[in-house]
Amino acid sequence: MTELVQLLTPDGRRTTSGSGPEAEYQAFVAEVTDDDLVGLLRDMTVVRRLDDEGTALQRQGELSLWASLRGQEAAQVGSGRALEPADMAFPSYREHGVAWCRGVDPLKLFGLFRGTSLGAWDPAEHGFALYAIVVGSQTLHATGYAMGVARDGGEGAVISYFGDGASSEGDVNEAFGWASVFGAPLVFFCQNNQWAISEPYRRQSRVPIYQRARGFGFPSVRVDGNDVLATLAVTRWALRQARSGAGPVLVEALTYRINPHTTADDPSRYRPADELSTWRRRDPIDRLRTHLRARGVLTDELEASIAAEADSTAADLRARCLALPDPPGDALFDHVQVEENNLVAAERAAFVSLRGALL
Amino acid sequence: MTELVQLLTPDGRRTTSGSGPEAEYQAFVAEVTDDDLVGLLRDMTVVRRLDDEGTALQRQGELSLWASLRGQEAAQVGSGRALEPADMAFPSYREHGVAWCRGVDPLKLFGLFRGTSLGAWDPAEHGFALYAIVVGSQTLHATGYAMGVARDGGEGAVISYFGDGASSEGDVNEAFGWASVFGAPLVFFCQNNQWAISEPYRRQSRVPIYQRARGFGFPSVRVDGNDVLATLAVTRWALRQARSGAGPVLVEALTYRINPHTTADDPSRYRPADELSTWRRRDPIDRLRTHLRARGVLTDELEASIAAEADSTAADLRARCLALPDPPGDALFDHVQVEENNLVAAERAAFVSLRGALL
Amino acid sequence: MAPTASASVRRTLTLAKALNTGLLEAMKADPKTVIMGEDVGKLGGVFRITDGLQELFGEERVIDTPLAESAIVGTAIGLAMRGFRPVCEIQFDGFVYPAFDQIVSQLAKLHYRSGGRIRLPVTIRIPYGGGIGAVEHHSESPEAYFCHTAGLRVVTCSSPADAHLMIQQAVASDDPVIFLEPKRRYWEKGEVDTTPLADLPADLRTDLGTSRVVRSGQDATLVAYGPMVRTCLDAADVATEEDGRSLEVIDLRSLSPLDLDPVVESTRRTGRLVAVHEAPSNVSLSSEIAARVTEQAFYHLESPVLRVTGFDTPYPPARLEDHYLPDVDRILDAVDRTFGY
Amino acid sequence: MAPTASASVRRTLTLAKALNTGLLEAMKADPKTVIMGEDVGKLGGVFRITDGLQELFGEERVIDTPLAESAIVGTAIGLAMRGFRPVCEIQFDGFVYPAFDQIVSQLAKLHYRSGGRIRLPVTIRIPYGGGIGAVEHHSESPEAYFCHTAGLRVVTCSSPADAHLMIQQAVASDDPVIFLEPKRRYWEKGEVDTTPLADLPADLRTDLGTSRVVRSGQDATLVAYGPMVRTCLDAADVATEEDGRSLEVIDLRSLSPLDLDPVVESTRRTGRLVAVHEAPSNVSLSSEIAARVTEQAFYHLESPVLRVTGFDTPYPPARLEDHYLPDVDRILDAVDRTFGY
Ligand SMILES: Cc1ncc(C[n+]2csc(CCOP(=O)(O)OP(=O)(O)O)c2C)c(N)n1
Ligand SMILES: Cc1ncc(C[n+]2csc(CCOP(=O)(O)OP(=O)(O)O)c2C)c(N)n1
Ligand SMILES: [Mg+2]
Ligand SMILES: [Mg+2]
Repeated sequence: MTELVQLLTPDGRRTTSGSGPEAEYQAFVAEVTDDDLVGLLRDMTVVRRLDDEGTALQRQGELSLWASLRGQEAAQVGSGRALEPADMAFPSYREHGVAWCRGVDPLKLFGLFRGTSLGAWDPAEHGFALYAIVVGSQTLHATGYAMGVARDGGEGAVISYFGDGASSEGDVNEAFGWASVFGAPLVFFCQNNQWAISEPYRRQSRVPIYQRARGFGFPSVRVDGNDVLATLAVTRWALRQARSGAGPVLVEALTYRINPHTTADDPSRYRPADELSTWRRRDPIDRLRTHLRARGVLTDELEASIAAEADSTAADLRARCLALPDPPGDALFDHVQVEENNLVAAERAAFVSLRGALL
Repeated sequence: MTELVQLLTPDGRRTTSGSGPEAEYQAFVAEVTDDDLVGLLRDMTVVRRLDDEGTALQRQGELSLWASLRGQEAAQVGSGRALEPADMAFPSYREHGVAWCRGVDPLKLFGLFRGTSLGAWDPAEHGFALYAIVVGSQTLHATGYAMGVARDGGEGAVISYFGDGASSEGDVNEAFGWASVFGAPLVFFCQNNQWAISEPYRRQSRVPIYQRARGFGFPSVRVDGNDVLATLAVTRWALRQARSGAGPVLVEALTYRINPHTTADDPSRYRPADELSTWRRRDPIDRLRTHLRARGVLTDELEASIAAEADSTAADLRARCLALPDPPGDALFDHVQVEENNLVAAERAAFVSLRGALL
Repeated sequence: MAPTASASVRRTLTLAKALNTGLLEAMKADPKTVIMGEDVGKLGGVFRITDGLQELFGEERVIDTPLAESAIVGTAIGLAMRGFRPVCEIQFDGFVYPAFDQIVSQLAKLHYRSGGRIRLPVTIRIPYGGGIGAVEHHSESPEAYFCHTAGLRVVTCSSPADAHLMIQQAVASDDPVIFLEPKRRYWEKGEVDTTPLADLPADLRTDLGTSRVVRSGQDATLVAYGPMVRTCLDAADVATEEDGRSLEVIDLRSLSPLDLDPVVESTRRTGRLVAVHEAPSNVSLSSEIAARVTEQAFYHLESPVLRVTGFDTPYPPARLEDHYLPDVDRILDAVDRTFGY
Repeated sequence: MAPTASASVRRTLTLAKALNTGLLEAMKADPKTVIMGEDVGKLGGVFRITDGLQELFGEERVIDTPLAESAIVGTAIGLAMRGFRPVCEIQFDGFVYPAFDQIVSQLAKLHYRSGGRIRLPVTIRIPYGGGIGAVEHHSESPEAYFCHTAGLRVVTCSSPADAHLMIQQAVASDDPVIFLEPKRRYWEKGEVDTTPLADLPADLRTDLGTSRVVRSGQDATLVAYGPMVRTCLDAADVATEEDGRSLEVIDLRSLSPLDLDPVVESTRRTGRLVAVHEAPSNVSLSSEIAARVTEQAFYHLESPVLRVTGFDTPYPPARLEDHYLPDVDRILDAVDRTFGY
């Protein structure tokens, strides 16, 4: 395998800061305490629990779809916790873990998949843009936003999430080119979860995706995306690079999509079973748990309390999701434009007069 | 400067086949005779003469626009003469020299710029696709065509021309990805003439364009595009690679657009004068001429005969261009679709009844 | 569900399965036919329209592509220039826009530009329309964009029988065809004549451009296509029962070029026309229908042509789509209004 | 021609220069305004519309971009999210399609999707239309695609005075605006009130959405926009001289949303309406105008609304464009036909 930054081995040992690709990144987590690690474990545990709740709610008909992040908790929490408040993240549609780190109420994510809204959070408030379903489109928004940060003297950096599949889209490559030419303070964060629905990532590229950056003249690194510590370190490094004015960085986080693409998918049609079991053994949460157990930090008690917290967060979320009302019918006419549009206004009037009784 | 394959130095000396990036390519022109070289000189001379005729005809109002290739004769003739009859070329809009090598009557190019047709040659007959004005779009057609060649067991390879500016377009990068993943027998041939209208090529990429291929996992090479011999050698090498089933190759031919972007452009607004004079000294035709003079192959007599041939070809072309009739008015309704379209048929009928007298 | 061999029998199929079977026939009919798109191979497409075809025809003819729509269409053009007959799948309506340039500037124009020398028998299949509770960009009705583009044929089917027939006609056509599949009707069943295209009478082989009266009536005419044909038929049922009105329903089938003669003829008889589609109204198929039918049936109209369409807003969140999409109530309200003039 | 400082005077300017001056004002009015596109900096754009602006405002505010239209629009969206007010130039009409997804799925929808939280004050300038003898892809009229897209404003100017005013209004608008520039009219001159937008009365500051009667008449109405307004005025002149007919001419100015009230009012008076544009007819602005005006002026129409448009073919080679484009003859022929009903 090509170089891969790893700070926690799959069996939970901390790599030493000696040589290898790791050396450069160790400094970025030198001050991470056991408490911080427990915090990361808590984040990942809660996020997984919420994700399971999404799957369950979909099965029960409460959500029309759910895109599970299971397996990608470390990639998302590691990168999400590397962000500073002034930073701005541009997700695709699976970054529930990053949303969690940015303080977005998961209920708002559920609203999207329930069909009560198209994006109920305030991107500016959370430094977290709306989900982007048109694969790759968000990388250009991130690039423009980062160009803006450079132009208005802002402090933040920008991170743009996308998948291995997305790397084939024209938009993503245009974003690579622009960010490089304009030296935009931008981290391209590719979660290579090995699959784009049914297509393995070698259908997207015959070389590892992090190498794409070379062709555009900016640095890149491949990190073990199931290692939350390495992901944290590498993302911090990348964000610092970006903030320094050196231009963009591409991080490829090697991970795995454990669940179907979405609840509508059936991976048994295309995915070898043994692949799944291999990756289950690399579980990102287990890895940190083992590490913290070995260090004696994670007690049964602490673990139970984290689990309880996750459960209660999920229960609360479920209750609120079930209570999520449908918007009133004529809300569909709201916010088409800032200024009033006479056609929409006329349609709304006709709608209200016909459906008035129903609203 | 980054590695650059050169077989004829700017002062016309033949580089030896020793070490350096050249070594690999010498073999591909080992059998090139003096006669062959004279043939290349003839091609370049005629092509430049035709190009000048295009500029002149535009000034006289006979063409509505002309996109000059001056300065790029070696890049085009060198690559064009590397092609075999079974190969297929996908040009952009400036490849008059390649068209010449593919046996396309230059009158048909003039017809495009005169506005009497949108593409009057038969791509299949010449192995030369129609001009593509939407920058970069043709690289995908070339990729699909090459995938087809691989699928139907054809012998040819495919070459796709594009500019330094085009390298920023999503389509071109999608083509890189596809050709690589599908192992298409395709040579991407980038004429880096340093400018995309008013924008220098460093606005498109912060690294040399040939390096882009690395990010997609296929080989590339930068050749002196003002060296017809090196271009011939490198293109032959690249075509052989492609035909061998090894997948695509990217050739960047470093050259220079001596004239304005088109006759509608005014480069004095953006281009430093000394740059132009530097590149005039690297003239591709002069280089080969000097070489052949030094070898005693090119006599005054031979040179005069080449010039005379160029002049008469141009004179003939001019005469035929002036005689190019406008198509009949209702030709605009021809070939909208293969099957008849009732709306177009009705419009044609109405047109003929209204304009009948004028046609 | 593996595709089954051709046989000239009537079978009851879902619209999805009818497309699958039609594609199977098209693949058999011409070895140059290739299917390409995201997830069309092993998975058989997210709607299983290409289910089993890769198994039968191999990876060289049923091609799982990288995730890049412009390239799907752009390389299909190249393949067509090389003599292939590509059938591209765009996974959902909302993902066709990255391919827009390749469709409107390249695919649509090359035959014209080349003076007829280049033929591009490319079919672009797009599941379209709403009503399935999907997340954003999965419920769009983009037909107006393609109908406004000269050089493209745009067709859509509303029944399993037509799905089976029309997909074969589309693939057999030497023109580029945008083939729109009414995704909310994928699971509706109907009787299908599974005779392969080549064995059908000539007029059936080539009638891709025709519209069809799917229900006769005297009092007013409804014109629709794709997913809204069923809704109009339902409306016609209700109109008969509740208002004693007899509505004629016409299925356009071909959206470009339009075959409006049956619509004009019907409107001249009924004096009233309501055009229905899911797409927004502004600069849409119903605008065109209204403009042209009015021109041709001017003296016969008792009322202006009315339109029942999606609203001129982005497609709303799923919980609002029932309000957004034309339904029986809105259609009958429009019919009522034609009687109020 | 370096841009000159603002001053509240009337000057005779070409339409191109009026746009240049209007952009200068917009850049001065808001320091967050940035101009971006291919060749907009040193060259000042291939039509010199941004001439001199980079010199005045620097490379950070007048940005020569890489050659990638999707990125021009996509990054403009990001810049707008960061508080900037980008004005994008697409070099020619035929090159806007690679940006189509970013325009129709992203730019047009983000305000709606975000429940109004995100505002995208992005202006996309596009020189459009034919009549200048250009090579392919340089003479397209893509307005229908944008008008069919909810969430976009689409406007176009037909005179230097409007060019100067409307470009400032477009940049000042908090909605995304597709600003179509009639390239064949760039060199026509007219009187321009160069008062900066901020100093104009409130109703003029915000009338971007209104259409306008540009010539009064009694016998029939012509409705057009952009390059065809001049052609319609010429036709009206000829009609007066040769047929003694008095034609009213209306300039739509805003193509989406449409301000049809003046057209309906006029048509009710004259009983006859001809809609004119360069774009092909099928599913076009003239379809929409015909459909809606017919609905609103049904009892006043002496004839169906007729349409004079580009034909439903790809844009032909330049030597045929005079046949393709609507001209005085074709317009007057249509007017004649409205009298034949
Ligand atoms: C432009 C576009 N094309 C197709 C789709 C349909 N689609 C949704 S997700 C997906 C696969 C994405 O794969 P990847 O980028 O690896 O992200 P992942 O789902 O693995 O997180 C596809 C094809 C889409 N959403 N957008
Ligand atoms: C998609 C698209 N955008 C813009 C243009 C306008 N345009 C024509 S040529 C050109 C520059 C192309 O530069 P390059 O690719 O380097 O080729 P060169 O002209 O130097 O041969 C531009 C911007 C176009 N033709 N197509
Ligand atoms: Mg993936
Ligand atoms: Mg160039």
